[in-house]
Order: sequence, then structure tokens, then C-alpha cells
Amino acid sequence: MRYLPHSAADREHMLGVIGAGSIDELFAPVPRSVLGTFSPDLPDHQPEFGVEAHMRALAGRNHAAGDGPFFIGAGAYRHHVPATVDHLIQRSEWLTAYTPYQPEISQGTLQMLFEFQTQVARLTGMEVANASMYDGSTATAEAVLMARRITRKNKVILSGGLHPHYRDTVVTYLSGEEGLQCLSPSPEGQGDIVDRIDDQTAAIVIQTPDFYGHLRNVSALADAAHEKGALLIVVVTEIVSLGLLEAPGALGADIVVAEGQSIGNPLTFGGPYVGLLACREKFVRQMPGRLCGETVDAEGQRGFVLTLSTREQHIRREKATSNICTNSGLCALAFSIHLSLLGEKGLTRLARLNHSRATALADALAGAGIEVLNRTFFNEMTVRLPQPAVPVVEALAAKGILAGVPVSRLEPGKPEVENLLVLAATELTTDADIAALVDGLKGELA
Amino acid sequence: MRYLPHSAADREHMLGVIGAGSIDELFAPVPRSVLGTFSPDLPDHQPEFGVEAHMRALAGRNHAAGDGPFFIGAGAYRHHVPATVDHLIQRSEWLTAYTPYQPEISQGTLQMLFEFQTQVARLTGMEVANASMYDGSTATAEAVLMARRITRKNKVILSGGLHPHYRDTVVTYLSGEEGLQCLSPSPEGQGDIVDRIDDQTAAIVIQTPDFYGHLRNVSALADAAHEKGALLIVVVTEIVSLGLLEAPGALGADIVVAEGQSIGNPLTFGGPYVGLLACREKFVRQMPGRLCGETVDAEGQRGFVLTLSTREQHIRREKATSNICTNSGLCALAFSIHLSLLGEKGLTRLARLNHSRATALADALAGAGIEVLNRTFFNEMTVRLPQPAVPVVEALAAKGILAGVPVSRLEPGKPEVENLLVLAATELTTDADIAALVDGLKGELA
Amino acid sequence: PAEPLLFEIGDHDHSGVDLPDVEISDDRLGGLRRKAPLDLPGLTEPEAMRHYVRLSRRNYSIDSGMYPLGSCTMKHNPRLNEKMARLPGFADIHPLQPVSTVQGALMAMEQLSHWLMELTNTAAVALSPKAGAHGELCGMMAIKAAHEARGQGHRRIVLVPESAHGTNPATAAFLGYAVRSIDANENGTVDVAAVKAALSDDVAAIMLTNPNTCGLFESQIIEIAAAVHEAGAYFYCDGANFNAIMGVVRPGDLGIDAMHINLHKTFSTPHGGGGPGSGPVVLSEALAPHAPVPFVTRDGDSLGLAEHAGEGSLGRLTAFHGQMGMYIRALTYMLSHGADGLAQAARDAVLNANYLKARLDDLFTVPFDGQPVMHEVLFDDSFLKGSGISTLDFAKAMIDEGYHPMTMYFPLVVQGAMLIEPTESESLQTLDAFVETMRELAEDAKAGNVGRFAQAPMRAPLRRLDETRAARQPRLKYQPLAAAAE
Amino acid sequence: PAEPLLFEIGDHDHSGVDLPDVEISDDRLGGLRRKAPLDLPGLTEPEAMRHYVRLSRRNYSIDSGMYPLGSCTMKHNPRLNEKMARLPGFADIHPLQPVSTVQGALMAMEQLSHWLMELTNTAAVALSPKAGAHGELCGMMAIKAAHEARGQGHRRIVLVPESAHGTNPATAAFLGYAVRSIDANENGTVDVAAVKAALSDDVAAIMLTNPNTCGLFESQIIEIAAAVHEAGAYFYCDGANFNAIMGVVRPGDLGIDAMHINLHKTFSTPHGGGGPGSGPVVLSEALAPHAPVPFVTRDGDSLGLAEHAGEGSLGRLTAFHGQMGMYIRALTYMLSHGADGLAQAARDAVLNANYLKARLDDLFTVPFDGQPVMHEVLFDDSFLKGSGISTLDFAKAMIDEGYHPMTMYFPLVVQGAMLIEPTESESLQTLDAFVETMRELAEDAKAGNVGRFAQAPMRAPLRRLDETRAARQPRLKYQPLAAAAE
Repeated sequence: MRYLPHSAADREHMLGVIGAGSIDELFAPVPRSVLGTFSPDLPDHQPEFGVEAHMRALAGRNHAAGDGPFFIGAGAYRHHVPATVDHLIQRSEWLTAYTPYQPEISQGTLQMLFEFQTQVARLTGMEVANASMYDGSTATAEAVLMARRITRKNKVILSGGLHPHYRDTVVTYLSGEEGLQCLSPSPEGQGDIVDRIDDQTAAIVIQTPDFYGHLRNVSALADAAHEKGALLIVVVTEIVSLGLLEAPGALGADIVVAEGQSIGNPLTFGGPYVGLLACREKFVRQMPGRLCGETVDAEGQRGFVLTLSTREQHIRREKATSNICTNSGLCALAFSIHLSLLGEKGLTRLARLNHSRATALADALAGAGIEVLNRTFFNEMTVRLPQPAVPVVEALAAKGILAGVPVSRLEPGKPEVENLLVLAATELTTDADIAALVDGLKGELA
Repeated sequence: MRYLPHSAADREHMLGVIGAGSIDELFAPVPRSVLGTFSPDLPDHQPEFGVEAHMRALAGRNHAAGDGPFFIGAGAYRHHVPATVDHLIQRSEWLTAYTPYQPEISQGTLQMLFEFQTQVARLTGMEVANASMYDGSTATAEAVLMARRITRKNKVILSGGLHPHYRDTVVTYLSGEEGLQCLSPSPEGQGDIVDRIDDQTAAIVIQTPDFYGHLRNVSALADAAHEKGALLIVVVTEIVSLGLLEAPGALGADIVVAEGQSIGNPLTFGGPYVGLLACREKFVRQMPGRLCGETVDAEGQRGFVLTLSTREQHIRREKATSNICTNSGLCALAFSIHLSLLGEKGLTRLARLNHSRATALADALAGAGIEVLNRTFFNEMTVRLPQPAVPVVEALAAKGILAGVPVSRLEPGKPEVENLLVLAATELTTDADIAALVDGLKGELA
Repeated sequence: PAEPLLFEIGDHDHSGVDLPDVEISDDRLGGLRRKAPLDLPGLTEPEAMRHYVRLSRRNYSIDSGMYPLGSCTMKHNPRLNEKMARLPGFADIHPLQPVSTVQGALMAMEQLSHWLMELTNTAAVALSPKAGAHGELCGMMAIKAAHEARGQGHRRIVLVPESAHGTNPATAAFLGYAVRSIDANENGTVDVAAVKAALSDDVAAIMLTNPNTCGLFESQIIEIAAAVHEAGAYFYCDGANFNAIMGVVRPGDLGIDAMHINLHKTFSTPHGGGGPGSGPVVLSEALAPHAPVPFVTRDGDSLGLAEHAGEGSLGRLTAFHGQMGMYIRALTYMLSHGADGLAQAARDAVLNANYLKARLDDLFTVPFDGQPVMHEVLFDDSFLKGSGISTLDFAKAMIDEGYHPMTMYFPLVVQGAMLIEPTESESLQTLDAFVETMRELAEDAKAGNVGRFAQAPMRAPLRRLDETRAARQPRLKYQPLAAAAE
Repeated sequence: PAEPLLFEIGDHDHSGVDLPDVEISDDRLGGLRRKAPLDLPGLTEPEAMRHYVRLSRRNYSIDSGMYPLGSCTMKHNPRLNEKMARLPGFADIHPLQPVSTVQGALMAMEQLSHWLMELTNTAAVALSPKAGAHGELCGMMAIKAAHEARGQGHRRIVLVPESAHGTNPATAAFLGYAVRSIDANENGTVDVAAVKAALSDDVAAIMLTNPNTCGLFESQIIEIAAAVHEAGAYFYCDGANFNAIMGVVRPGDLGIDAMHINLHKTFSTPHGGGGPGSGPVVLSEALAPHAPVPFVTRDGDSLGLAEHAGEGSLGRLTAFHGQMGMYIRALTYMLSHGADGLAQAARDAVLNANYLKARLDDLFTVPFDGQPVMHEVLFDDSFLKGSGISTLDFAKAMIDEGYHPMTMYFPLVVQGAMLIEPTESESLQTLDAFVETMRELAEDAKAGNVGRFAQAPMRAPLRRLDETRAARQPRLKYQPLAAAAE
């Protein structure tokens, strides 16, 4: 077996040294009643080409995003990732290292994390950022918990523009706890969150661009929250937008969480992605997750270590700020490499290009008589079809066009959203793609 | 431009240091009449995703071997290459190193070449092997030249079973020289080479398994050649065969050349591949190409260097044994890694599996009433169809079945081969593939 | 040599991408166009390549040498897994595509679930947890949901042995449970009597690791499970050490109700310097109704996704469907090994640990002896007593010999723990070389050669780092010298 | 640390592949089944991974640092090229598939040819040569064929400047030509008068490198070409240094008849530790009829392959169609850069070389001064005179500072040559760091610190190697100690 380095002779020799007659003897502590008493319904080992054929057959039954016109976003975006990124993250020393517990031989990972933290802090306009979370949704839940620890208050209000999966994740994380208020879906960008903030409020959670693509007025919400002593948590699911839009930190956010997938990471059916979490410096000891800090070695050389670990589970156990351990190291690396390649110049251009393609999409849809709900957007928007969205999307999918996400898939049982469709464009969206979509929609709606 | 590290400001600064007003000034030695006086019919630079779209469109217009039943061999074989091989050869330190002229910082490449030479020598049963040639065909031509240098005789006889492209390559290399005799194609494994050997003969060149798949009696040919003071050059185009068949060195070969593609290297439309060249130790100073040898460093540590370079062009210039410089380093690495993974056990099994699949193919063809010319074969064979092979192959290709190579493609204008088809099977050939081929052939021949 | 930070290499004029500079209007931006500078330096592609290649060379990795981190299971990461995960049919599909366009993806998830259930003899599996700790959260939430459904929501206590991973008490506390610690007995396993004594109507669950973090199989686990169930509580098993028993023992046969499985430990998905992981949770019949969404459904030949929590479900733990990229890698690994190969891997992992124990136990001290260890072997620092050398010093000296140190000071049940897990990936030749080094170090330590240990590492990219300074004066991001001096 | 040879790691029982052990009969083997043992050790996959990763870490590479090997053009190798070459539509196609099934491959070849002809202003291109030296063979064979076709087969002399690459005279001699060397003038370029004096009815061709191996553009090349043509000879240009002028100067405008282009130099296909290369040859109208087979043909929208030599063709230089994998990489690079980017790359390459010259020429000696250099700068060892330090010593000291040495002792026209080619890939920051190191070394050498140089390298994986011993007692393959002792 190709992954197992022992020959039969090796095993015999080792058993001799151990003084055991067989490997079975080493399992003596296992009750006989449960040891090897089963025959799983599973195949035996296969040549590599057999495994590859099996997996290729599965992959071949999926319609890849690159196979045709593609307009799905809603929290995960199809961008071009430079070949360099994927090449570099596969280098042995990145791919097969563990969490950098031994800093002397982990400076690669540690310096990268320090660079990543700096990039995230600058991009979001915040003072500090951690070394990554699982993804945007769990980072949002952790941010809510963090805000409750900081303010020692319970009430948390989730905007109606928050991604429904993010909302559901927060609900689950807080299951059984008091104080969570989830506002109704706000597909037209409307919101009554300000009125609900009171002295008991720990935080409000808003998303911008929101789930429906609208850009939210962060400053006004920050002022309203701060007036009542509440924190403003800003969620960003399309991180590329920050190349064009003002940083939440510059607008008064206290905690910014984001999904970093758009930079460096492929769609991969939803994971693994990389959660970003940044905040004001004064909250740093309430942050969840790993933090990497600069220090010096015994000879005074600059070096990096994991730090402030008294917040963490492996030190503090039940008093930890979170139970998170493994995070998204390799995805953070991909993010950091891609962002290094972009730089300010590249990210700015990429963001403009996305907005430009989305503008072309919005204009084409409107030109075809389809109602676009957004007055503002970055690269994503919501349209109201004259009929339920699901069958339309299915029909176009059958023709090879992936036309967007029916809101009802994430908000079932709500008639008011049944006709809504969320569509995104990116730098990969061509004029021909848009024309194919518009033609397809016209055909279905006729 | 993503590959060019200078900003405009960098360029200005550098020109200032140089004392030039513009980069154009640095081109002063170029006659004005030819400097920048043209506008090529070529596009300007593109984003990476634009380039990728262009190249994917081209790739999409080819029928990949893995897309359906596949029976083409004739000097290049579709085998499974473990993912580890392609991963490792892309590591920066292998991929982006130059020829190891500085041994202190090139021990990776050098040790690998030393291991490669050892593997090739053992596989072919010869005493020494070089560090690779371009491919099997040019290695054959170099071997012929080498034999002429060694024997100081001119006449060289090429077997009728030698791959026609190899024959043509030798003819080109020796263009204008006297003494080359190319025997007629021998699709039934017949041969009259022995009768032609005389005292003027420098070498005979035979291939086994030959172009038509027959196994040749190397021992008898070695005896016949040696009796007249000629050398026996044995060509192997399917190196996997040596996992099952006797090593040419054990049968009396003086020089063995081979195409190494089958181990570690993809088909890639014919190149890059890796030529193997091995011989008796006494001929080492007449070998072409690089040789790596063991030595010690100033502290007595084992190390490796390029050696015996007085044979080579960069030292000997017009007195060199060959003009070869760059060879197939990275393909040799792929070969060596794959062969290390196989080992004796794996290569033996792989060879048996190939033969077994070919046997199934031959039996199925014969069972369908198709005339198989071979009494012996490794994984390749020749059939005689009742009609010209080219249209049959074209018709099956249109149905997604790549049915083999019509001999007439390589031997045009020879009516006696017009109906012949050479087919190969490998470990990747399934029963379903064979059934599809046989059904397809029946349909065309009906 | 030190590698500069990217902020010391790049600048705002450099970029490693080529993109057109399109004009846009402010019409659709609602006045929210960025005014603050991004201040992100760019690297051209050659600069980026060299920066990240050079940085990487300052890392240790499995591919460069043995990585015997106990409880972390640093095994070989096959590159076939990486290749398969990058097929466009897996890497380039969106989680919200119509399910009709991702049938192959759903089949892969179904197959992975089948493997996990067959290997554990359980009734259901929740794939979506993003890592082991997230899986713990999932499993404990399922337990909480089950208690609530049964009207047992008052149960507020979770029992956790002192040898447990830190994530266990952290998870229980996260859900509002009071954590009660259970002592180990003198054999290094959980004291059954202590468990029984602690059980009551207020106990919701026990969280137990098996094989435990001392590398020992909990021989009385069936008895413990029975007692826990009898008390109306559930049995959560931390599956971090499943590598020791996969294909050999099914946790479901031991009576567990929930167990997370670290795909990045047992099933070879790469650790990547700290993730991504993937922590599917297998569930007993009792807990299955409380599984989170999403899960794959089947209707004849057609697969679907249940994405919305029905009655009993604990809800949704993350956006989308979990770590698909890791599922593909793990499934590829399972198919490569097969059931026979997985069992052999577990057996070889146990063989390797016992071999190290046999070859080292005359020089190193084994706190709990008397039975074979499973996949890892625990030593304590008694053998260093009086030498002036600590476990940490010893570990740093291993770095100078070319090895990553073992896990140190964990589990907490012994003093100066050294927990060594070779995994099945290490050859006899490598183990023997490791043994020679460890013996030589131990002898040198006993001989009192303190300097070698106190000064170590001396041959690493850096000497020992000042962690106190990092924590006291946190510098968590790069600041140019001028700004830093303020 | 040293890495054992694979023969010291693996054995006959280990294997890194899983294949069934099928039974076969001897029926179809004609009694030729192997009896001699293969004696090939196998490595399991984890063993192989570690062996080759560790070995690789003993190599220097472009990705780890500057590689200023003059005349070798070690530039950045984009990974997009690697990715494109691995698309199944390119990597998994057989050279003898029906041409109807490989139209995309033929289009790629046609497009590459178009780029090469546009960049050189030539009439034809032969893609199939496998590397630069093979391309030289191709070009010189075309010249030979042309002479023969014109009844000028008696021309037996080829003129080669003394600064030429060794492959030039080797190639000419290979074809039976007498090589006559042409001296350089005091400016480091070819002496036009010497060329004219050497031309005669017996001269078949001149082989000239431009920019030449001293890094200088041959200003009088048009005059030389005219004289060569007037004498009835052809002008072969060695295109190894095309990187300096691509997109800026078209060799066809200079009067060349044939020139090979190293795709692995100019167009960024990786060197791979010594290949594979690819050496397409562009040909003038005069030589085009003598191009080798195969070449791509077009009939409307349909592409074909001419695979058999017709009248005038020099024949076939290799099996199949050449280095397709390299064509794809080079074409990808060309499309990425575009015509504008290629010209800028050439201009930056020249800028970088002149920058190094400007920053070093006060300490290093420039044998040929007075005009800007092109893409590389040549120094000689005069500045080391009397120091007891050789060019080789100096180069080895560079290794200790983290750099790959420049090309040494080539070209032969100066004493102790140091030929430095930074390429366009190096940033100003890297060039400045290199300059500081080179200046510090030069000053230290002049200060007489011989030990540092004579002992160098001291910080490389190995110290200086005994090349004499390797040549005198060749050990060209591994032999176990027992066998070696015999």
C-alpha cells in the first residue's frame, strides 16, 4: 500500500523488538467484543488510477462555473485567482506544516500571518486583525459573542440585509440565549434597525454591500449605535468591494468581519473559506482565534510568535474567548499572496472592473424590462421577476446558464421574496455572458 | 505588467544612475534603420484570465486521450503517472534551477542525476548511462555516431523494425555520409539484417519490442554483430517492457538507447520526452551528453559533479562528441521519481499488467476475426485489416475511439502497409474500452 | 537569512496582476466611494514568487522530516488528494448552484458520509463543521437539543477528564455548561468509579477522548458508556485520536453518541500551517434527529440538500455546506487506502508508537506503563530530574538535530509531558534514526551537558524567541519605522 | 544535512504504487522473459516525497534568489505557463492522433510560429528542434541543404568568432565543416575586416551571436551580412541572446538567414536543472524551402501536418513534432506579455545590465567599454590582479552571500571573464542588494582577504568539490559498499 512504509519484514522486526507476537497483541486493551468483529460495507484499496477515475466521474457530474455564463454570488464569488497563488500554497513547507507552535522553525507561517493581519487591518480600516477564522459566517457569530463580552449586555440586533446563512449561524451559536433580534429580510435596502437600538443593546450587525447588493450607510448606523453604547459590527461578504468602497473602520465600525474567499480562494462548493475578523485595539484581549505578534529572538533578530494565547482554549480551557483551534491558515496564505499580487493598484482596478461589469449587467437587465431593485450596488443586485424565480433559474440551468440565486432558496416560505433573484457579476463576466442571460430570461419570462 | 518588477519611477532612477536620458539611448549601438521601425501583427498584453481563456479554448479543441477508448502507441504511451511525480517536479528548486554548473549549490539536481544514471544502467542491464538525451530518436542517432567513432567504421544497418521516425532521424543526422543502410519495413517481424553484417559494419540498430510490437531475439543478433566486430545498438521505445523482458545488456547489447517517456512523463503531443543512453563502460569517453559522477568535497563529504566534460562542446568545442547542451533534466527527474515509486515490485507488476491488457486486446481482436500479425508482443501489436486503415481510424475517431496508428501515416506510399494498424494497450485500457473498439471495428469493416 | 516583510518590499506602484483601468461613475455608489488610502503594497509576480518561496524555507514540514506532534497526527499528505480537489468539477462549483447541476458533489458528500458511518457504526453524520472544535460544538449542541427535546434541559453539567484537549471544556463552557473535571487513575485512564460518582440527574454529558491523550485505550469505556446512558446523559467522544483505531474498532460499538472526526488528522487532509480543517460529527440514533443542516437527501437517483432546520435540528453551524475541499481530499484518501488499508494504517500507527516506546523506555520515563500504547507514547520529565534541563529545553535541542519536537506539557496529567506520535507514515529507517537521536540527547542530558539544551536551538533560522515581550507589548501588525517610533 | 541515495533508502519490498499482481503466461513472450533481477529499489510515497523534497532543498533556483548566469537568461518562470501546459487538451494528447482530433494543438503551433516570425521578420520557422544546440544543427543543415541545392556543396568552411558558444563550432564540425575562428576587435565585437578577409568561395556560412557573448550589439552586423551574402554564404545567428532585443529589433532586418530561439531562455520556459529546452529556428526566404518536417499546414479552416520530407527539405530531426509542452508555455508567456510587454522586457533587461555596469565599473574592470551593453555586462579579472584571488574564488564567495555566481571564464576572449546577466525579472531592490554584495566582495578582495575567497563556499550544503578525482576515477553509478570494495 503506497502510503504505508512498512514491508512485512519490517513489521516482523519491530514486533520482535517490542516483544509482541502480532500487532493484534498491541490492541490488548480493546475489549474483544468490539475488536475486528465487523466487515464494513466498503471497498478495499485501489490503484491510484482507479481512485482518479472514480473521482473524475463524480466531478464530471457537476456543472463547473467556468462552463458557461455564471451570475451566482450571494456570499461566494467567482473571481480569477492567479496561477501563482495555487502553486505557492502547494509548496510542501506551506501545505504540510502544523500550527506554528515552535516559532524557531515556523517563521514562514508566522511572518505570513503577521503580514496577513496587517493586510486585513489596513483593508478594513481597523487597528488589529486576527490570524483568521473558519469563514465569514462563523466569524460573525464569534463577533456577536465578543461584543456581548465587551459590553456585558445581551441584546443583539441583526439587520434584515444580513446574509440569511449568517443570520442562521448566529441564531444557532446563541441558541437558548436571550436577546437576539433578527429583522425581516430587507430586499429593497430598507431598514428599521436604528429605532430598535436601546441601552440594553450590545451590538447591531449590518452587512454592506448587503445580501441584496445595496450599499449601507455605515456612518449613520455607527453614530446611532455608539449613542446608546452599543457596538457596530460590520459584515462584508464580498471583500473585493473594499477596493472601491470606504473602509468600515473609517466609518465607525467597532468590529469588522468578512468572508475572504473572493481573494485567493476558489468557490469549492462553499468551503474551505477564510473568515476575517478585525477590531479596535482596545478589544484585542476579547478577540477569538490566533494572533501573531512581533518579537525578537535570543540574539535580537526580529521574529514572530503566536501571542496573547491566554485568550485561547489550549491555555484557558473553559475560560477561553472561543473554542476555535484550527482556523484557515492555508486559505489565509492564499488570501495574503493574492492580495500581495494585487496591491493597492491591482485591488483598486479589480474592484472598479467588478463594478463596471455589474453596471453593464444592471443596465442590460433594466433595458430588457426587468425590475432592478438596487439604486446602489457594488457587483451584485436583486431583481424582481414577474413570476417565481426558482423555475426560471432551473430552466436556465438546463440551458447551461447559471442565472443567480432565488432568494427563496435561503428564505423559504416567504411569499414576498418568491420572485426575487440575486445576481452578481465579476471581472470574469463577459458581454456575451450578459447577452446570453438576458436572452435566456426574456425567453423564460415571455 | 505583472512579470516586470520596475515601476516608471524605478526606471527613471536607474537611468539617472546610468547617466542616460532614456532606455532608447542604451540601444545606441543598434543601427537606427532597424530599431523600432516596425509594428508587429501581434496583440498587446492581457490579464491572466484573458490568456487562460485563449489557451483553454485551444485545449478544448483537442480530443484528450482520457476522453475515450484509446489504443495509440507507436513510440509514445499513455500510462498513469502518480500525482506525486508532477507535484514534485514543479517545486521551485527543481523547476527553476539551471544546469548544475555550481555543484556546491546544485547537489539536488546532481544527486538525482546520479540516481537516474544508476536506475537506467540497472534497467537496461548496462554498465553506464548518461544524464539523458532529448528523446529516444535523437539518442538513437547519437548512438549511431558514437558507434562509428568507436569502431572507426562507417556502415550502419537499421532494422526494418525500427520506428520509422527514428530511422528518418538517423538518416537526417547522417545526411550526406556514406554507409547507412535502412532495411524495408518488417511488419511481420521478419528480418534479414544478419546477412548484411560484414567487416565494414560499425553497428546494427534493432528495436525490441519493435515498431510492430514483435519481440526480437537480441542474443542472436548480438552474436552475429560481434562476430564481425560490429556493435549492437538496441532501441527500446516502450521502457515499461523492461519490467517483464530481459535487459538488453544481459543479451549482448553494446549500446542501449530508449525513450523514457512511459515512466513519469505525459504524452504532450510528442514532447518533451527523455532519451536514455547506456553502454559498456569502456565506451564511456565516446558517450554524448552530460555525465554525473561521485566525488568528495574539501571536507571529505560525498558529493556529485558533472564530469568527463572534456567530451563536451563547452570545453572541446568542435572536437566534442556531440553538440548537445541542454538535455531533458526535468523529464529525467520525473522518470527517476516515478521509477523510485515503482521499484522492482511496482515495475514488474506494471509490466505484467500491460502485457495482460494487451493479451486481452489481441484475443478480442482475433476473436472478432481480425488478423493479428504478432506471435510475440509486449503491449503493442499490428493487425491487418481487410481495407486501408486510415479511413477506418478516421471513422472511429469521429465516434470518440482512437483506434491506433495506421502504418501508412509513417510509411507513406507503400501499398504493402496500407491496411496495417498498430495498436497498444496499457494498464489504463479497460475491458469496456476493448469492447468499444472491437464493436467499432466490426461496424467499419462490415 | 531573514526575509523582509512584504511591506518592506512592495509599494503602491507595483502590482502582480494586469487589469484594465476602467472608468466608472459614482452613480451607483451612494457617496460611499473610498477616500481613505488602501495602503496595500503590491508585489510583481517575480517578487511574490521569491518572497513566498523564501519564507516557506523557514518552515519545518512533514515533507521535510518527522513531525511527531502527539495528538496532532501529522501523517503523509498524498498529492493525489490535492489534484482531485482541484478538478474544476469540485473546485469551481458554487454552493448555491441549483442542485441539479451539482449531483456529483452531493454524491461525493454521500459517499464520504457512508465511509464515516461504516467506520464508526453510527446512524448519521453531520458534515458541515469546519474543524474539530466546531465539530465538538456541533456534537454538544446535538446533545443539548436532545436533552431539551426530552424535557431534560435542566442538565447543566458536563464531565471532562483532566487529560482532555482544551477545546473540550471550552466547548462545554461555550454552551453554558458547568465543567466538572474527572481525575485520571494511576494507569492514566479515566477512573470509572469517579465517573459513576459524578453522574447525576444534572449531568448532560461526558466528553471523553479515546484513545485518550496519554495514548491509552480506555479499556472500561463500554462500562462508562453504560453508566452514562443509565444516568440519562450522553457520551461525547473526542475523535482526535481516531487514527489509532480506524477500521479496527467502531466507536459506535463502544456506546458513543457523538464524535467529531478531524479529516485533517485521520484522513490526511493537510494542516496547512493551521487549517483549514474539517470536523464531521457522527451521531447515534438518539442524536441523529438533532443533526444540523445542511444534509444530503436522496430521492431515487436524485440527490438533494436539506438546507433549513426542521423540528429538532440544532440549526445551522455555518454558511453553505462545510469544507467540500476537505471532503474530496478525505474521500480520495479513503478510496486509495480502502477498508483494508485504513485498518492497516491504524495498526501500523500503533506498531510505530509501541516500537518507539520499546526502544526508548530504558532512558525515558513512562508514567503509565503496563499496557501497550496505542498510536502515541507519553513520557514525562522524571528522567531529566536534577539535570537542570526542562522538557522545553529538550524539545528545542531536537530542533537542532533536524526534528520537529513532540507535543510538550500536554496532557496535563503528568509533569513535563512529552507526547510522541509517529503516525503510520514513518518508515522503520526513519524511526531508527529518530531513536538514535533521542537516545543520544537523553544520554547527553543525563550527563549534564546543560549548555546544548539551554542554548538550543542554535541551528534553526532563529534562536529562541521572546514570547513574554510579544505578549506584554503586542505588535500585531506592521508599522513603518517612523510610525512605530511615535 | 546529507540526503542518502535512494538506493540506501528503498528496497525491493517497498513500492509507492498499488497495482494488482496479475498472472500472465509466457505464450506471447518468445522466451524473452526477464531472468536478470531488476535490482531497482522502491520507495513508498511518503519516503519518495521526503527524499525529493529534501534533495531539492540542496539546490539553488531562480525562485530562491538572483541567478545572474550570463548568456543563460535565468528569468522568472510564470506558473500560468505550467498550468496551461497541464491542461488535458495539451498534456494528454498523442502525437499520432488523427489530425482531426488535435486541431487546437496545431493552432497553438501555428500561433507560436506566427509570433516568432513577426518578432524576427522571417519567412518560416522550424519548430521541432529540441533545444538550442539542436536548433543550430537544424539551421546549419538548412544552410547545407541550400548550398547543395544550388550546386555549392563544395563549401566546407564555417566562420565562427572566438567569442561563440561552444555549441557553434561543435555543430559546424558535426556537419563536417571546417571551423575557422574569427578574432574579435578591441571593442569586443567581430572584426568586419577579418570577416571579409576570411570570406571566400569555400565559405558556407558564418555563425554569429548577436547581441554577442560579451553583451554587445554587433553594430556592423548589417555590413557583415551583406558581405556574407555577397560571398555566396549564409548568415547563421545564434539566438541565445534574443532576450535583449525581442520586440525591439528584428533579426530578419539585420540580414540573418537562420536563427534558433531558445524558448527556455527568451520565452521563460523553465530550465529544469538542465532541460527540457526547445529551439525553434526561424529561416529566411532563401532557406525556407529546406525546412525540416514536420510543419503545420493550413487548408481553409482545417489544419494539417506535413510529416514527410519533400524535395529540398533537410529531413526529420526528431520523432514526432518537437517540444509541444514548451510551445504551450512560450505561447502563454507571449500572450501574457503581448508585443508591448516583450519589448518592455527586452528594454528592462538592457536597463538592468547597464545599471549593474554603472554601479560596479569603478571597482570591477570592463574589458570593452565605450558603448552601452545590452542584456549582460562582461567584466574580466584585471581588478583581482595580484590579489591571489581568481574569478573562481570570487564566484564561490558569492555563493556564501546567497547568490548564484555569474558565468565564468566565458567568453574566451578575455581573461577570467565574469559575465553577468540580471534579466528583466530582477527588481531595483534586488539589483541594489546584489551591487552592495558585489562591491563589498570586490573591496574585500582588493584588501587581500584571501581566506574568505579561497575557502569559499563555507555556507553552502557542501564545500568545494574535487572535480579532478571525479574525472580520474569516474564513479558514474551507485554501487553498494561491498561491491564497490571489490
